[in-house]
Amino acid sequence: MIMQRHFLLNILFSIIWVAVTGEPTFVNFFFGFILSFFIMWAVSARSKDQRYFRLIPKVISLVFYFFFELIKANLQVAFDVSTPHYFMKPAIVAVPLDIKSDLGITILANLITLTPGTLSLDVSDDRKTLYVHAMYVFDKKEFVKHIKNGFERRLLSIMQ
Amino acid sequence: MIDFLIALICTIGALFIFLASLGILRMPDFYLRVSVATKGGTMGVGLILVASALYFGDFGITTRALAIIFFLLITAPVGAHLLGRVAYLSKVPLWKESSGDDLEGKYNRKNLSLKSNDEEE
Amino acid sequence: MLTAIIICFGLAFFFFLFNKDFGERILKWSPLLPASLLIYFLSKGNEVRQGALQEFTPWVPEMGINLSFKLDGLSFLFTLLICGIGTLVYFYSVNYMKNHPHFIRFFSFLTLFMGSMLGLVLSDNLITLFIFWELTSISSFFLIGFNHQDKNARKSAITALAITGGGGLLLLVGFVILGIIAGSYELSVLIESGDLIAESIYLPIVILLLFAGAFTKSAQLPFHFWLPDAMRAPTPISTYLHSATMVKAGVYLLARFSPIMDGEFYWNEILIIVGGTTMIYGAVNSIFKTDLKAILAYTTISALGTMMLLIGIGTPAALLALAAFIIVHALYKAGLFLVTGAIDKTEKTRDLLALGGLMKHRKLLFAAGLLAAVSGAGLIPSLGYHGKHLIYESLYNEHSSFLMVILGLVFLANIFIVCASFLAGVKPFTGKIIAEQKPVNPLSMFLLIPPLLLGVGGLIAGVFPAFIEKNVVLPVYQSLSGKSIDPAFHLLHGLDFVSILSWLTIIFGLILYFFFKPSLHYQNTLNHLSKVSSRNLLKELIDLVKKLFSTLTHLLQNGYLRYYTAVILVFLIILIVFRMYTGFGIGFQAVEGTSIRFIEGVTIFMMVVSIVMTLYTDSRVVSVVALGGLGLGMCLLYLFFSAPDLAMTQFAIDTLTVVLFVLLLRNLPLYLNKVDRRLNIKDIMISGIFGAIITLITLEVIAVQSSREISQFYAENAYLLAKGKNIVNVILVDFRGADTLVEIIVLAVAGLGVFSLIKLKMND
Amino acid sequence: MTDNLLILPVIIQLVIAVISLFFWSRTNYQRLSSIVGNVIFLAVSFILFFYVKENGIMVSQGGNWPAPFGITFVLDLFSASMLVITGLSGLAVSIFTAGSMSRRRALFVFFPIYHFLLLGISGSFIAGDLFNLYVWFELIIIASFGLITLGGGRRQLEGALKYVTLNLVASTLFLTSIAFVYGLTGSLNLADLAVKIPEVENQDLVSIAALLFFVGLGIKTAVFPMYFWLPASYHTPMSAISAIFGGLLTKVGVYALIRVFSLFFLPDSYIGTVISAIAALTLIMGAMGAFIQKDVRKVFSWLIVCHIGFMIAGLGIFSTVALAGAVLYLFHDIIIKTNIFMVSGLLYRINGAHTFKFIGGLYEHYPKLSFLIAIPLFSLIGIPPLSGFWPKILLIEGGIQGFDYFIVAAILLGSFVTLVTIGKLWVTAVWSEQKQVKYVKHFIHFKQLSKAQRIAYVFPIAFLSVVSLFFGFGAFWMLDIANRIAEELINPELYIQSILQFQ
Amino acid sequence: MELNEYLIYGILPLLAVSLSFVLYRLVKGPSVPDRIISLDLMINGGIGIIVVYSIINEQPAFLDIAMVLALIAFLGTISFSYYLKQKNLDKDD
Amino acid sequence: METVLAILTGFMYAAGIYLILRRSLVKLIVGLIILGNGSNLLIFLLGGITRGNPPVIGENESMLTGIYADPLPQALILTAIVISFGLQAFAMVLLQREYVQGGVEDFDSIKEEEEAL
Amino acid sequence: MTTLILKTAATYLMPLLLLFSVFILLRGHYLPGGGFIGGLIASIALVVYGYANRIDRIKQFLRFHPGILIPVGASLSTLAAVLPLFFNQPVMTGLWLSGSYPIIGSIGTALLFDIGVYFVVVGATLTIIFSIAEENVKI
Ligand code: NA
Ligand code: NA
Repeated sequence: MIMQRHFLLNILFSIIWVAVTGEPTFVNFFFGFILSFFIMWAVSARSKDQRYFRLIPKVISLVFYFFFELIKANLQVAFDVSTPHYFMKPAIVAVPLDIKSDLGITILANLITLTPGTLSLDVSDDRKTLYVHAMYVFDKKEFVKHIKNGFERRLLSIMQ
Repeated sequence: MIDFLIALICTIGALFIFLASLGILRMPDFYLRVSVATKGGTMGVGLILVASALYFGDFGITTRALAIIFFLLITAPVGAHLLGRVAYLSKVPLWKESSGDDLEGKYNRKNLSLKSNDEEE
Repeated sequence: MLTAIIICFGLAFFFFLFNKDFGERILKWSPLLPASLLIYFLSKGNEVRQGALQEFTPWVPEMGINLSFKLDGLSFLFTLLICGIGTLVYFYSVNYMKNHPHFIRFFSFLTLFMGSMLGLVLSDNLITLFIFWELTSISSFFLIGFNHQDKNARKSAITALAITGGGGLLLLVGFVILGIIAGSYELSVLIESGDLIAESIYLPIVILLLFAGAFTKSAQLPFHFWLPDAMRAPTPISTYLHSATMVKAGVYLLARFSPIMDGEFYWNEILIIVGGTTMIYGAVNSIFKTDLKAILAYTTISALGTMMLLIGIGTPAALLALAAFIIVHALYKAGLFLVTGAIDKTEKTRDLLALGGLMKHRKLLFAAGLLAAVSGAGLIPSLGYHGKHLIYESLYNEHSSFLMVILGLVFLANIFIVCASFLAGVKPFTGKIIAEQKPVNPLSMFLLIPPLLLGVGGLIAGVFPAFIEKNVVLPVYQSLSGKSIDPAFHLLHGLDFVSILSWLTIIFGLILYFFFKPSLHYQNTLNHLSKVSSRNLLKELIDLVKKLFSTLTHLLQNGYLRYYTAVILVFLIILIVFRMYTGFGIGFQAVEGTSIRFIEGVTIFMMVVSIVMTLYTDSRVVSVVALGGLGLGMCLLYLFFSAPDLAMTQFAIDTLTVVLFVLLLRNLPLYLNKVDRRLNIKDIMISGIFGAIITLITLEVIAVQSSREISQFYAENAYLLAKGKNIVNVILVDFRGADTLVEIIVLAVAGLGVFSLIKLKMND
Repeated sequence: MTDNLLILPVIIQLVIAVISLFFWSRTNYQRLSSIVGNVIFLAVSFILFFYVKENGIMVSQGGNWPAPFGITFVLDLFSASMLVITGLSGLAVSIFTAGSMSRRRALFVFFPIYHFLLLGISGSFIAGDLFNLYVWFELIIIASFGLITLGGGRRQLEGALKYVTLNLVASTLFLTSIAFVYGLTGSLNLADLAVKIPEVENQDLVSIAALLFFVGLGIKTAVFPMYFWLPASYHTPMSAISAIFGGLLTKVGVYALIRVFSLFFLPDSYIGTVISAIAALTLIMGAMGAFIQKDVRKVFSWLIVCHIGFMIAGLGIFSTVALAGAVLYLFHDIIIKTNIFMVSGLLYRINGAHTFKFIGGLYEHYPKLSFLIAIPLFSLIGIPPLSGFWPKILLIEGGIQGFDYFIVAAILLGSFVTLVTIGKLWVTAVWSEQKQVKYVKHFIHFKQLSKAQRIAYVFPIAFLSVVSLFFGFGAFWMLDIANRIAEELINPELYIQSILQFQ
Repeated sequence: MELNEYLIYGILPLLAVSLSFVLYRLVKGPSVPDRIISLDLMINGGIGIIVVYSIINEQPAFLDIAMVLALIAFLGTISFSYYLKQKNLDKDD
Repeated sequence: METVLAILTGFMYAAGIYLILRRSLVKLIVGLIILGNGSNLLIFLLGGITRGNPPVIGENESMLTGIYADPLPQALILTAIVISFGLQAFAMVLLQREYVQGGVEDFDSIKEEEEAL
Repeated sequence: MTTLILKTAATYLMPLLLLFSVFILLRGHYLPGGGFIGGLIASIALVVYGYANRIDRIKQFLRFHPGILIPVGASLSTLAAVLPLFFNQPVMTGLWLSGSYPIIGSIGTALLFDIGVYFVVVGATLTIIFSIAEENVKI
């Protein structure tokens, strides 16, 4: 609850910022958000619940990781698509899941799908396995590990 | 200057779309095409949206552009997932050079329930 | 006069409301109605002799339709018949129909009929006359089918309705044309504008149409056969409608018009030929029948033919003869019918072969029959004698060889009529009592008095003819020609040619009667002969028409939906192409307009490809996917050309349609690609031509500079007056908001319709 | 009274429909609101009618925008009378349905759709705008789709399919025509079009648009050779629905054709010939079809087609007399066709069948009813002086004056076949003896109905019979109106002026 | 305006070419999911075009069209996959 | 451009009609949809086509001046689109019922039962 | 076809889209949009949500039958259309409150009308789609 309250406060402050500055642009809102985030972080050092302030960097980290993966994979795929020869080795891989929540699984699956070259096909009914179709599966274990250490770990740390 | 930026982002976006369409044209099986098309398309459109947000530089418009991007980011993979799943159910074949299929035999075709990997028959 | 008619109609309706017991009690007094009318009209006799009596009430003045009535000599004659015979028939029916389940209804119809008939002969307006004319047909329909349980009665009723009704329609056209020519439907006006009519180019057609009406109604060949069929009706009806009054409507009509039409366009020739043929045909047929009513029916046909013949001759003498003959015929034929009815009622049969020797028990009835037969045969001193004499005279005195031939024919016909009259009126009473005859039922006075009165009346009138001549016959002539004429009736004529002829008629007729033995054999032979009769021809014709109609109808209405669509489109194409062909040369007009951009080209290409896909694919899903492509193309086109709202809505709706389609697809049949090549080429032709037409017209229309007044108004006022900046939306919710309101209702109704279509299945 | 109130009939229908939608599952409320609503509708229409008759055309500019810019609503004598006639017919069907429709069917949106249909119909009469007319027509057809399929068994659906498909094609053609008209003139207002269309240089294009319009509406009106859907479908739904269809649907098409072709698509010699020929062929084909049928409702359906010919004939002849005839026939036909389909429903309730083979005995067991239904049946034939007779005289007169002898001949044929067919029907349905029919499951015989239900069956028939008796015997009155309408149609200057006065 | 011209003569043709590639796949198939995904991508491309047009015409409102397209394309995809799944079930019955 | 669009319109009419004339229930719907699009395009085209000037009044203006697309045909089409959507939806469901309930495979299996009598 | 992924995604998308639809509705008078397209978006949102949650059982996730929105919307629109009659104006005449508001612009009968349109569209579209879905979509 406290986490949510922090988040709402943060948004409220940003809105107030926009109102005060009288410049309703998105950049300004974003600036207000960052500003109030740091202010809140600074003034709530004694608060018991620090999760919110840890969460934001994690989210940012995930976003950056996602974009990194995205660009990397994109280049790979782009290369493969635009050259006559195929370098790929596609397969459907079962990825065991540690993440349990619906939202978590959905986000994970979507992130995987959004990254070029991989496609989440389905989640098993007991939510223990995510089936992923991937373009470059030279080593199945390596691939599973990559996903688990990449997206899932970051997501898990946010979702807990 | 901003015009240049806009042009640049647009170009990258358009290229993404172009690549996606090239992929969909060239890839040898359905799953690969989905793999390529979904993100390429989404990325491309997302970038062009960003460019337009930059161009108009208006709060409301930027919000809307972001909302659309957000929406695309959610829907595109979900759509891909649905289609991929259904394609698999419809026995759309994998590329002949695919290296493995963990899904094989996991679907119960009567009620479409899906077993996890470690469950045995 | 209007009052009299209204009283009849009112009473007809009033009777209808009675319940059975009350009705039977009160209807005993019903003969008072025609009787009082008779007295009323008789009281006008003097005035009629002086000139006509007129009444006028406007009804639909815009159309020149008025309730105008005129009582002149001709109508006076008929009113007397209607009311006089009517009184007797009412009287007779009170007993005759007593135990009939629809006793009350009978009187209701009878009264309705009497009113209509009175209206018919009194009307001085063509349309009013026509109305009554049709009403007589209708009431006759109800009366013929009165015994509705009898299948044949039903059949006869519809035959009569079809023939008289059909003739009536043609007559109506004739009347309308007359009205147009003369500028009025008033008969008096018409008669006065005889020259105008005579000069009109429409005259021949009018004459033919009048004939159509009159011949069908008056049972002239070849429309005669409904009349014998109509004998299914109860006997009083046969008496009243089919001998005394209704069938003479045609005669009345033509007599009415004879002053104008006489001498015009084969009027006389056609009447003489048709009338003469009918006369002979009816006469010959009559003696070969064994059913008493059938005999009478055919003699009636013959008599009607004679009347037509007389109108055709058209001389003063002939008209005089006509007037006399109408009376004669009415009296004796009614008498014979009523006698027949009485026999039928008591002996339960009308079969000539099963009857004989009734004289023993039915002296008075025999007297009535004999008197009627005598009058029918034209024996001196009956009224019939005068009638016949006048007819012969009118033919003979013209000294034309053509008419002499006709005279011969009349002579011949009359021989048969003499025989037939005796067969009907005398034969059942003479000879031996036939063995299998059932015990004789008592005969009510109600059944006896009317025929007896008629017979006696005929006799008295024959002995003292001058009264009738002066009061009834001469006014008829006067009303038709406008001139008066000297009396011509004489009880004893000198021994001139005509008298000899009269006597010969009777002698030959009686010889025929005594030597001719009616038998089924003759009747059957005749039936064989009449295989080619007009009745059978008509039946064949109807069958043929039915077949033809059926073929034609099913040829077009063949049940194939796509064929329907094709017919409609081909029809449209023909209409347009013909218009283009006659109107302007087909020019391919390249419009100078906007250039085309690459992306637009690709979009259009995409649309074309999508459409082609829907045409060629075998898979339903694929065609639906292709529709998605088409929708996208439309959306982009709208976007390119400044219609963002459209782009949005179009795409949303198109895709939504696709979504619905997909939802339904599982329960829709597969695509069928059974292509009949020939059919396919035909369809390609149709659709291709239609598409080409659309393109061509579109190009032509684009080239037309049209007014931008309205869009300018919107551009200027959308914000200032309607407070909106998106003009399309302003149009939707303000300028043309009513459209939108209806549009959403359409959508709502579609929703409701789908809902009920799916949820409500009433297969049980 | 302000002219703006001319919209009231439309609003009333809309309100009834919405109310019955709110009472989704309370069918008794729906029945009540339907009947009461239609009584109000009729009353208001009468008031408007007399007002228009006294004071001339009423015009209301929708949204208060001057004439060609907004949507104009007009009530002239023609449309006002159509409203009244619609009210009469509609009320009768309301009562009839209230008695004859099972709760289950009524539950599924019959009444709302029915009133939406009446809404569409009355809307078409007051529309002063071509596209608005189109929109009303679409409302009519979608509502009629809903009704014709209501509770559909197999045959009903099959009939409906043809009805739906051809009507959709018709709508497209209608729309195409509107597109061309707009392209040529830049306007949609009927009065404005009457001014602008003659100014178009290329009149050939105008007449092609007119042809498209004619065929588009011709399909809806069911003229030759576009009537196919009608005999294929009208005999399939329940009688109450057939009644309103037979009475009003095709007639709205006739109304629109008369309105448009007398206002701006003035028939040139080519189109005039086309219309006349179509009228004659419609009469002939309809007559043929009716002649060979052996089912009450099929006979009636074909007679609808046949009798459409009368009205189109009036348009084809295009003279005051003929138009008056057409208008008069239109009035008569709406009432009569509604009535005879209700009669067919009554016959069904008594016989459990529709085919000639299985009906009979009415005369024997229900003599009073027999004579009641004689009124509509004989009016249909045009037995003088019942209502069908008068327009026929006018049409024949017009036909002869206009030298359209072919039409006159066709009118005769049509009348004759009607006579024979109805005579045949009378003989079989009324006179012949009762047949033994195996009733369908759950069939409720007339005798088993409650008294109120029986009244609901008979009263509307009697009501409309009285109306047609009035048409017949009050011909002088009706004719006065028809003549005035025809005059206004031939000389639309006043109509145009009243609408465009703000310019 | 240079940006406009670049968009019109540079970006739009590129998108057009992409569109035609996808169109090829739409026509070619071979499987139904292939066509569906092609349609999906075509709509994506369409969204791109719309956004570019919003810049060219200076009409930010066009973005809403883009939104509608995206929204509906998603619904379309869901429906199609629904259909295919149902068909599969039917086949296995 | 106008010429091309006119040809496209004609083609859409042709294709729509061709499909309607087929035996298949499904093709009928497809045909109707194409036909509907065709007539919309026709209205659009006949109103005159304009690039890049939607009929929306600018933010600080109170009136539309200069070149702008004719808004009226657009409004008409919008109405027509919605209406045809309703009609088509209904027609589709009808066809489906026809198939499910009546077992009608194609149009040629639906004939009036005239002959049966 | 309630896959986990779709269901979760739909849960978050639906409110977003409904908001969006209201936004489109309100500002239609100024920019492209309006009651019609707004209503469509809303119904699409609900349909998507329906798909994710067993579309054949709408009653479980909607509190009322969507069909009832039809008369509600129709009443609003009719009211907007008829209101001017009470002021002796023709139907559909725009009546405006004074003042101007963000997004919406002026408030008047036109807006009321558009809201009615919105509801009718939602009601009708959902009635169509859900009726079909209930019948044709199993599982
Ligand atoms: Na033009
Ligand atoms: Na123009």
